[in-house]
Amino acid sequence: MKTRIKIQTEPFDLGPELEELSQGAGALATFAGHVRGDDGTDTLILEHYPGMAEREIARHVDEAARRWPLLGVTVIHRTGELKPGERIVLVAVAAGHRREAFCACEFLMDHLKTTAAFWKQERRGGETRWVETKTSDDDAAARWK
Amino acid sequence: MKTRIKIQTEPFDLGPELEELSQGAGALATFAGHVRGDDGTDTLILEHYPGMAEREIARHVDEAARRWPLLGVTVIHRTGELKPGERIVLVAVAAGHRREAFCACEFLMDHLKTTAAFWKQERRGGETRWVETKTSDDDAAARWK
Amino acid sequence: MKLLFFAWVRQKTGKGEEDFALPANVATVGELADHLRARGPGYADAFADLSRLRAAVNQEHASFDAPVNDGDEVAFFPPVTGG
Amino acid sequence: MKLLFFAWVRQKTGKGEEDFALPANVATVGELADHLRARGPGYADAFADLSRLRAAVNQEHASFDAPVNDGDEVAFFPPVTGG
Repeated sequence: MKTRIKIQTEPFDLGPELEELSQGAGALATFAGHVRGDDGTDTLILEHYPGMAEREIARHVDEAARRWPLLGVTVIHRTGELKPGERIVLVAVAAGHRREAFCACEFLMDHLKTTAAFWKQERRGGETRWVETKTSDDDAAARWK
Repeated sequence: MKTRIKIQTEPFDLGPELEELSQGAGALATFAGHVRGDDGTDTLILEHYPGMAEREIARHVDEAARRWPLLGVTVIHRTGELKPGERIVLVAVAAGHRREAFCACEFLMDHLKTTAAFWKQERRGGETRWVETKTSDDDAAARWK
Repeated sequence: MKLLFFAWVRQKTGKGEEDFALPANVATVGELADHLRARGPGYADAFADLSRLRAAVNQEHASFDAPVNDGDEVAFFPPVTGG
Repeated sequence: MKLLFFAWVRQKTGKGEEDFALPANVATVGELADHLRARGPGYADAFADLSRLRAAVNQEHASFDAPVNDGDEVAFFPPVTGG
């Protein structure tokens, strides 16, 4: 399986990442997350635990590959300062069939939200606060147990 | 909601389609299907019912938008002769949050497989046969009832 | 009315589309299929087993009980296999 | 050992990383947190409520009962909010 995990401050484009991953795969399911500005957030600041964040993601990718037959997984997560509309995260899964590609993609997103070592701050009109864990995210991850 | 439904013989790239759709959306879930060559198929020939195929897809997009709050949907389906590795279909859903984007994307794929007016032929070593409906596809669509 | 055939129905009947005058005694999709089956060997083959066929009236999936009227667009085809 | 602090734990303690000699009477993550709490006002604030904190030992999520040894990399941080 082709696994590609990147944590980076630079923006990235979907096209090159996805075209390469989809080579030879019947099914490609992807998720891209973007900074929302509808709550007045003007900057999102992401911090991560270098080393541990990558390891956690790699562990979830391994677990997904144990659960479903996968051909390739790409996870890209940005850190640093992001503005509304900017892409934070990409999870892309290549597989033979759509069901396993969708399942693995959702599984990885749910676990990224709850166990990967990232922390978010929101800046809104000069005030900065740490984003707290959402119960809905914990619930989403728990359904895979 | 931005809806874009295209049935075309020309190949298409993921990048431009997805970058545009993801503008202003917190979440983008996508599925791309490609011709598999692992069963010896050397050409896939797709035929559709012009007019009805687009209407069926539009109806499913409307139904998805009734079920989940969506910001945009793009469906592109190729017809004509396709070789292994070529992309047949793209379903991309932009929404505020990941759960609804994933659900709507899977919903649309499951219904595309079972009710949109497309028919596939497989050519393998000079022999051509019509692809038959898969029970697993009917089951996948039935779970949304 | 307009008749349309897709996939192997098109191959067996030898045509994809035709203008067709609806006979007076044909009121449903199923009766239309029965009528078409009697038109010749290709049609007999295409319409031999209605359980393998699906139909649409005016571009909407329709059952074999559905009414047909002159002016309708009626299509016959095998179960779809898109995506 | 190496201590790491992230997010508001880092802000409250005023540092992200430090080399630290594990005291002889500290055997678990929880005992280490108790020890750090006594280091001064910033630490007292950061470690005031352990239910708001998570820990990792050698880059693996760890409970407050988990053992710590000199040479370990131990990190304290709030619940993660990635993606």
